[in-house]
Amino acid sequence: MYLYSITFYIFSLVAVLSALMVISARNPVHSVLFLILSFVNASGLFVLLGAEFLAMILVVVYVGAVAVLFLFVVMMLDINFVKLREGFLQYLPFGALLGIVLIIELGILFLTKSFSENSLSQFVQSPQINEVENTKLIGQVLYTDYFYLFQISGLILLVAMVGSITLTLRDRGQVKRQNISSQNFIDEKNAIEKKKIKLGEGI
Amino acid sequence: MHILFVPEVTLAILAVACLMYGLFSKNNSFNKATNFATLSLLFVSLLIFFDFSTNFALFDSFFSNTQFTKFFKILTTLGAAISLIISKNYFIDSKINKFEIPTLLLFSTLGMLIMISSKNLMIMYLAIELQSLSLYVVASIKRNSIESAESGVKYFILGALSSGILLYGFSLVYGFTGHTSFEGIANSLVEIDNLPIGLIFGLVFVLVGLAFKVSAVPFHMWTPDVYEGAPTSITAFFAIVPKLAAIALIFRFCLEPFGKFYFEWTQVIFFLSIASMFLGAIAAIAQKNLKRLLAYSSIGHVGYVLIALVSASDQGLKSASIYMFIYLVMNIAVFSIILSLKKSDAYVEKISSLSGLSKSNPVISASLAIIMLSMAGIPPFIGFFGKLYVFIAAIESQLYILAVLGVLASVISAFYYLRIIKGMYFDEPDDNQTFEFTISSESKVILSILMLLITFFILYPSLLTDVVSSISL
Amino acid sequence: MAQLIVFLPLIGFLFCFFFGKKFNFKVSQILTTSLLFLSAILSWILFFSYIGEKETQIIHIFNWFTSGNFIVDWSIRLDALTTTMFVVVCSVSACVHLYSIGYMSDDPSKERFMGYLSLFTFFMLMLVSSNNLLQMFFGWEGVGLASYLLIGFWHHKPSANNAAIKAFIVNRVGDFGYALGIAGVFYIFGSIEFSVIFDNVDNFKDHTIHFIGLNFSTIDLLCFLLFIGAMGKSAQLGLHTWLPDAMEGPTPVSALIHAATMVTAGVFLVARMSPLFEYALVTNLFITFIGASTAIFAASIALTQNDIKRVIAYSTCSQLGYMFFAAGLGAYNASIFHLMTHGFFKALLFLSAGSVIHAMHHEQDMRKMGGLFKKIPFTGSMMWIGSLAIIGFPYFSGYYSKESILENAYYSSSSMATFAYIIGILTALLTAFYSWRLLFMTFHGETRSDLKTYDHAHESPLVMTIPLILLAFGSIFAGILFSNFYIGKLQYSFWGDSIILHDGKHYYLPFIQTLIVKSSVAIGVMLAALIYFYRNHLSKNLEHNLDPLYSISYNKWYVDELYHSIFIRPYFYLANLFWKKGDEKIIDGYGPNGISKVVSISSGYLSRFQSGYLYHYAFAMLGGLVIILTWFIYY
Amino acid sequence: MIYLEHYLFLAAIIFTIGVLGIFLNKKNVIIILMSIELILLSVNINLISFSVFLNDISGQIFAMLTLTVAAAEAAIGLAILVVFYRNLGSIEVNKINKLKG
Amino acid sequence: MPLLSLTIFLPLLGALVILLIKEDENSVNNIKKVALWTSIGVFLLSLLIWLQFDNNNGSYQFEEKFRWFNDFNFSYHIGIDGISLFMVILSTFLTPLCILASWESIKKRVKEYMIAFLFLETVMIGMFASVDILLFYIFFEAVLIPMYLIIGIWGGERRIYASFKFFLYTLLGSVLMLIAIVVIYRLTDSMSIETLQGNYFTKNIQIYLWLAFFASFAVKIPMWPFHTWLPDAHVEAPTAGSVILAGVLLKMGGYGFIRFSLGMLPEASYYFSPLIMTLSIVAVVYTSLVALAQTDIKKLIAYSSVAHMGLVTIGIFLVNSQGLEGAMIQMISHGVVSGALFLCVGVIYDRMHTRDINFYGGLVNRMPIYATVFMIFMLGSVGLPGTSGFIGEFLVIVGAFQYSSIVVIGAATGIVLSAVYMLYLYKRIIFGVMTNEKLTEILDLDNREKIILIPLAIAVIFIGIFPNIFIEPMRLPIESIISNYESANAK
Repeated sequence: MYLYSITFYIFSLVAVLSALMVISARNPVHSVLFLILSFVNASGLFVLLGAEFLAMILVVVYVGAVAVLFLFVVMMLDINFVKLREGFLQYLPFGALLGIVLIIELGILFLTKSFSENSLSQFVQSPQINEVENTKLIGQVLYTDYFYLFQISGLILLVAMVGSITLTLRDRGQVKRQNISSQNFIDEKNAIEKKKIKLGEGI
Repeated sequence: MHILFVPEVTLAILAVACLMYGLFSKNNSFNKATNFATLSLLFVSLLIFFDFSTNFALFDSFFSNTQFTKFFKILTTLGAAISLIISKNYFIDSKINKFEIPTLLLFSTLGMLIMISSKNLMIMYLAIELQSLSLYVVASIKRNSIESAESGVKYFILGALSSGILLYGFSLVYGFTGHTSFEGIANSLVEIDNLPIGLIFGLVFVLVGLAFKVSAVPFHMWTPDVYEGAPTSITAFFAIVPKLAAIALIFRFCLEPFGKFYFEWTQVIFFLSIASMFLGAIAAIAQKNLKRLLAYSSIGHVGYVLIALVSASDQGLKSASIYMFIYLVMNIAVFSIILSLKKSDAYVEKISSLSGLSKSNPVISASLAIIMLSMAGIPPFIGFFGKLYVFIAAIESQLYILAVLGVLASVISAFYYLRIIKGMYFDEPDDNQTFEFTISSESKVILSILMLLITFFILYPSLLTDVVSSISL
Repeated sequence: MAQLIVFLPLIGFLFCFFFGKKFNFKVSQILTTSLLFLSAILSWILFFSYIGEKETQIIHIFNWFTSGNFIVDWSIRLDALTTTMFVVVCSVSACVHLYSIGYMSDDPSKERFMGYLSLFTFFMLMLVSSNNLLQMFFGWEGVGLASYLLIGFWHHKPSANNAAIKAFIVNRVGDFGYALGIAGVFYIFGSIEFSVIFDNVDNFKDHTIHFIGLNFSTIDLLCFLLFIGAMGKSAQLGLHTWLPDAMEGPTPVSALIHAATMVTAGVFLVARMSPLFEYALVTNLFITFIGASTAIFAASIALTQNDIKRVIAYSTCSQLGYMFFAAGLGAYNASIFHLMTHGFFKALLFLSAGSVIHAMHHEQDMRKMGGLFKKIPFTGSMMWIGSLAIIGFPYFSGYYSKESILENAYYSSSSMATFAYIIGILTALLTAFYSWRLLFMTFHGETRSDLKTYDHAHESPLVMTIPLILLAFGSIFAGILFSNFYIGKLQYSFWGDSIILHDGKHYYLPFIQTLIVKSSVAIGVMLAALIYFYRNHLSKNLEHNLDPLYSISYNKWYVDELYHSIFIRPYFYLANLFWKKGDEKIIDGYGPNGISKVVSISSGYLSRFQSGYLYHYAFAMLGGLVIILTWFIYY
Repeated sequence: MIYLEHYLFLAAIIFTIGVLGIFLNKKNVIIILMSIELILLSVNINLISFSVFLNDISGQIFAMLTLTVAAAEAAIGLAILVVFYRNLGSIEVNKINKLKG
Repeated sequence: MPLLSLTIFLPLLGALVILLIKEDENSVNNIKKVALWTSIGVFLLSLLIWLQFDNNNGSYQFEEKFRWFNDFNFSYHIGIDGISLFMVILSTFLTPLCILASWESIKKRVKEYMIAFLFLETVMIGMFASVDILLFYIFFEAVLIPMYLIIGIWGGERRIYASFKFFLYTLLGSVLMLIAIVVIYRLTDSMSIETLQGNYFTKNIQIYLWLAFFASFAVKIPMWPFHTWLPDAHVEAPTAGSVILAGVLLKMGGYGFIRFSLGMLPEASYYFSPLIMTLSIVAVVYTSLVALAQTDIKKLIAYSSVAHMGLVTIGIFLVNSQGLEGAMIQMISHGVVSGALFLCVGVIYDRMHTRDINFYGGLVNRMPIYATVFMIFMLGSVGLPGTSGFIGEFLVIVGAFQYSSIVVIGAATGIVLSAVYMLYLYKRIIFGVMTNEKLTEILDLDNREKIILIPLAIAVIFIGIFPNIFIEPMRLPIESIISNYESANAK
């Protein structure tokens, strides 16, 4: 049990600290890397909770796709990173105050006695490992009970795709594209045009 | 095959089809896609009207189908269709004629339809995201315009923040009740007398997220900027359609799972309502941009609808339905005018540039004046009846303070509506630039019908109230 | 017949109003004058029919309005009092009409003038013939209007306009009391009809009423309020300021106002309401006091005035004082009798003065006259007759009426009686003095006018002299002819129940008192003769030596100045204060404008709050979230 | 012992950090996007821990859907950012203030 | 035949006809003629109603009732009784005169102007004829629209300020009434003024409802200190606008007080009558003083309106037959007199384009007819016996004596003060020597102006001499209001 606790604390500490670094790092590239670190630790926590499938998904989707996307964009946009750090502290007092209040309130919610007294206290035990393994369980419901949700999330991805393409794809008017069929179907009569050019006038 | 006639399914298929149609049509793809999308929406609204989706077993745990959702879905699809019709010219004229726009709007509308009838937190979230992701894109669709891009950024970031908050609230609600479906949540609350603080927190987070969607104060701040920055045709869509879905959703979320604990959430909505009405009224006064003004006006209108929500009664539900219908009518009318009105080759956006409109285009300015009076809630126009119904609901639930504050805010808001009339009628035009009113014949028909509705609604109000009278959750 | 008397002048007025311009002015003049003469003749006939014992007669015309039990009729009440007034009003007015034809011969708008005169008469007749307080108020305000129109007849003269306004407004102040009085009478008696009131007076003898926080005897209060009205109309002390200024109107108007219409209305009111006033013990004292004070006050001013019309005007004021204190002492018959005689001789005096003025080309200052008797002997003798009448020279009309008033004062048991009596005698002395001062300054001695005017002075035409003769006849013989009916043996049968009469015995003054009265008059005359005829320089010396007294008298006790500084100036000051400070600064400033300012300021503030920065927006959202959460935690 | 509260509080902290990241940052929009990812992460932690403690699989499904949406959101967010960058040549947050008032 | 509906909607029909006429130089006259004849037709119709009116019937006559909303008990329910009869006739009487008065002075946008006026007429008549409270409210507020346009488009220099102030101020009052109306509906499930006459509510509720109604009517009538919109609106409005504003719109407040405050909320009316009395007396004294200081003729008359309306409110809340009937007559009279005074101002404004009192003087020399009619109206305003103004004023005083001595004194000061400012005004404009050279060419009334002013002058005198014709019809309804009030407060 101690091992469980220690693992939890290590994972969560790293996750929190790297999350802090995400928003305070000087270099966005570092931010992205810290984001990745944070996510990896979170997926560790998921494993601790017994949600292996999501842990894996998190790593694959986030670290593999999203974070890389971020990195890609950060690199692609030619930005003066040094300048980007200025002015962070200006709103810190206000922000920190608000953050602290929020934390305290959520703390009140989770850490007071009333919380453990309510209906949830029965579950506050060490995690149970199901008889059916996690991935299988998800697989059983995802395409049956939650089929429509799955479909809708597919639509969302479609929209995201269409949207990103619409926004970022640039038609370059000057680019000359090859049109093979028109090349093939060219009529020789039209291929050459004769013009009489008067002297001294040019075309 | 029945499933193909479930409106949402049909719309999803048609949306994909629209994408294909637009993609593979060589020229004039925007026109074709828009027409296609419009017809699709009209078709879907017919499907909704004839109740093809009832008793479809697989949907039972996710979708609810009641008169209320039916009413709002029809309004949404019709609103979307009409907003497409009235903005078509504008799109073409301002060279943002991409076929993706109608496609994305179709997807967005699909999201809204699902939102309206969702009865599960998960599908609710997905629907909201489907709806808003499409809208984020269309807000910034005018790629070469800083304003459009900025409005996209703002809309996106604040929207993402709000959906984060919403989601956090969902997770709390889920955690503290063990259910994601509205029924499950409601059932788990049957035995409880006091809402546990965790659920209150969850509720608050969710309400904040939803308040953002309906742009209630203080979660409204994106609205004016996005309305102003987005291309006017997109603004028209924003102002008209998503509000309907969001309002329907906030009603259903409050009244279905948490109907028993209305005492808790009405406190929040009460505050939001007052703040929205007054901010909408006061902040609008300083505006110079017509679209921005309409943004604040929509914030104010949301405040009134929220009064109906606070009343937490059947009458409230009916009043809100009526109010939203009227809101829809007035907004379509006003945007169909704004989208067709040009002054020296630029679309009119400044309030001050309306001066002298009444001389050159008396009919248009009279229409606009009537719409403005109607929005201000001055009888005999339709807007008055919206307010009347809301106040009836409020008084029934003995919300006297809210009603009084509501009417006071309406007086303040009358000021800026009047200012538009003043601009058109009282001010002498400052220059010799002429107005140009180019409107497609379809939009003209729509505008005429709406103007007749706005003006002569008083003669036969039962037209609407009869429809609404059967509404319940 | 009564209807004819009342409405003939109205017909005259309406004719002038609608058709005056269409026809030659002569049509208007002849029509109105003849109508008035018709009225006058009819009223004399009516009057004689009332000399015998005759019941009060009420002629109902139609219902004016009915509101709840507040019923007001148009009707004519005929009794001795009314017919007396008919006679006075119609006769004097007829004379004035006739006289005006001559006097106004140079004026461009003669028909308007004649119309107004007829209107004036009509209103006065309405007043005196009324059977209820409200119809009386109709006439009451009507004469106010007509006086306003006539005083301001020469509307190009600013002083005339001001005088007209002053007359109307001062009268309105009185009407304020009168209106309250009517409302009060209705409140108490449930009716404003005279017969109902008089029948019920007994029931309210000891009734008290709560008014502005104090308890009053009901009848005292009502009578007091009504008397305020009478004070305004009859120019009693305090509300007298309009009367001298009314001289701005053409002279026939002055004659009409002073002799027959308008100013007598107050006295008439008190007499008419005598059954009520009879029980108003405190108010009667007040009336006596005011009357007596006015008498001497006005006389004291008349001593030093140089405007011929002003002297006569103040003398009217003073004579009205007599009438009021007589009324206050309960001698309503004496009061009315004096009213009648005064009507004749005052009209005579004014018209004669008008004749003088006419002769002197509208010169009114007596210092620029003198020695006119040679040029206009007829007018001079008329003036003499009038003056003899006013000072109560034996067997002239004034003698009977004034004597009777003094007798009543002497024998009255009222606590004010002695005061009134002494004042009466003093006033008689002053009256004699200023009357003769006027005569001497105008007609005798050396002329002080420029010669050209003097040379051109001529006797008035016939239309102006005939009325003088008629009036002189009245001034001389009215006393002899009618004293028996009014104050003498026949008074009971004459008055009937139209006014309250005290024990009908006619006491005469003890011989010594008679002597005092007569000698005071004689002293007055002789003093005037001494100062203004035999020792002309004395007047200048006296002016100099008695300076404070003289100035007070000359400047009319500074009442106008006083009113100007305590009423008019503050009035304008307040008006501006309320407007600029009250309305614009406070009500608008904190009301609509203030609110709209607040709204627009907060609007600006809100739009600055909408800064465009994402982090502000996010901050606001989070702030909202946290606030709501905090609310629930602490709730 | 590690209870549910620990997980929830951890999620709360990450949520707060994410939220702070959005409005403390004045220069870089990308950081804001990442903050949003943090918020969604915190939600996922919440959902999964609830799911496990409630012994109910739907929470995990929810988390999965959230992940999907988060990915889509990131894509669109970055796309919009690119559009903005192309227009303004910068991604500074405090330059996003053309629209105000 | 639905005579009343016809009267209400005939002007709207006229407006529709005008709408179809295209405005150009030739058709302007046609537009004016259509408007004029429509309004004359309406006036004749209203006279017909008067003719058929049964004085011995205290309840509503010419009733028409149709269900309007299916879900609520609101109905299109109209009818008139003695109280509303003359308000309707006042509206129909003044409108043709207003249209005639605008014949020359309105040069731009004649079409819109006439439409606004006819619409205004419909709304005014409709408001006075409504029996359903919601219908009443709709008409009550709809009045703002044409009036706002009339002031704003055809008004003077500060027309925008004035029109906004007018609109928002009166809107502020009336929206509170909306809340009260809805509350009444929720409590009684009825919207008929007729059935709600009486004492339906507990005292507490009455007090709140009363305050809401008060907010609306006090602004409308207007009472001190809610009066400041009136001078501005009057000054800036075109002549005809001022006429309607003073002639009819102010009466809406008094009418509302009688119908709603007294009729439905007797206990609260009793409870609040000291407040009303205080404000009204202040209004009488204060605004009479302020009127004197004005340099703008219209503003002076506007302030005098406030003072006169103060008498009306005193009369209404005396709740005895003299007070109420006095108030009604005073309203009718004020409608005629102040309307006429504004028309008189319009006459010289049309000629000289200024309303500055100091500009004028000595007009009588050039304009004798004008001076005469002006004099009649001035005297009507002053309340001289024999004019219409007197009856109302005096009845109120008579009624007030039964109420309290302070009130009657306050009311009666109006007699003096009104004379002061009106005579002073008259003197400064009409009398004196014509010093201003610009005035020397000023013309007297032309025929059109005579046609406008002379009926009004006749009306002033006629009402003053034969007020019974006007009091008779309203006697029964007023008696029933009084008996209601007394029985409610007898407890």
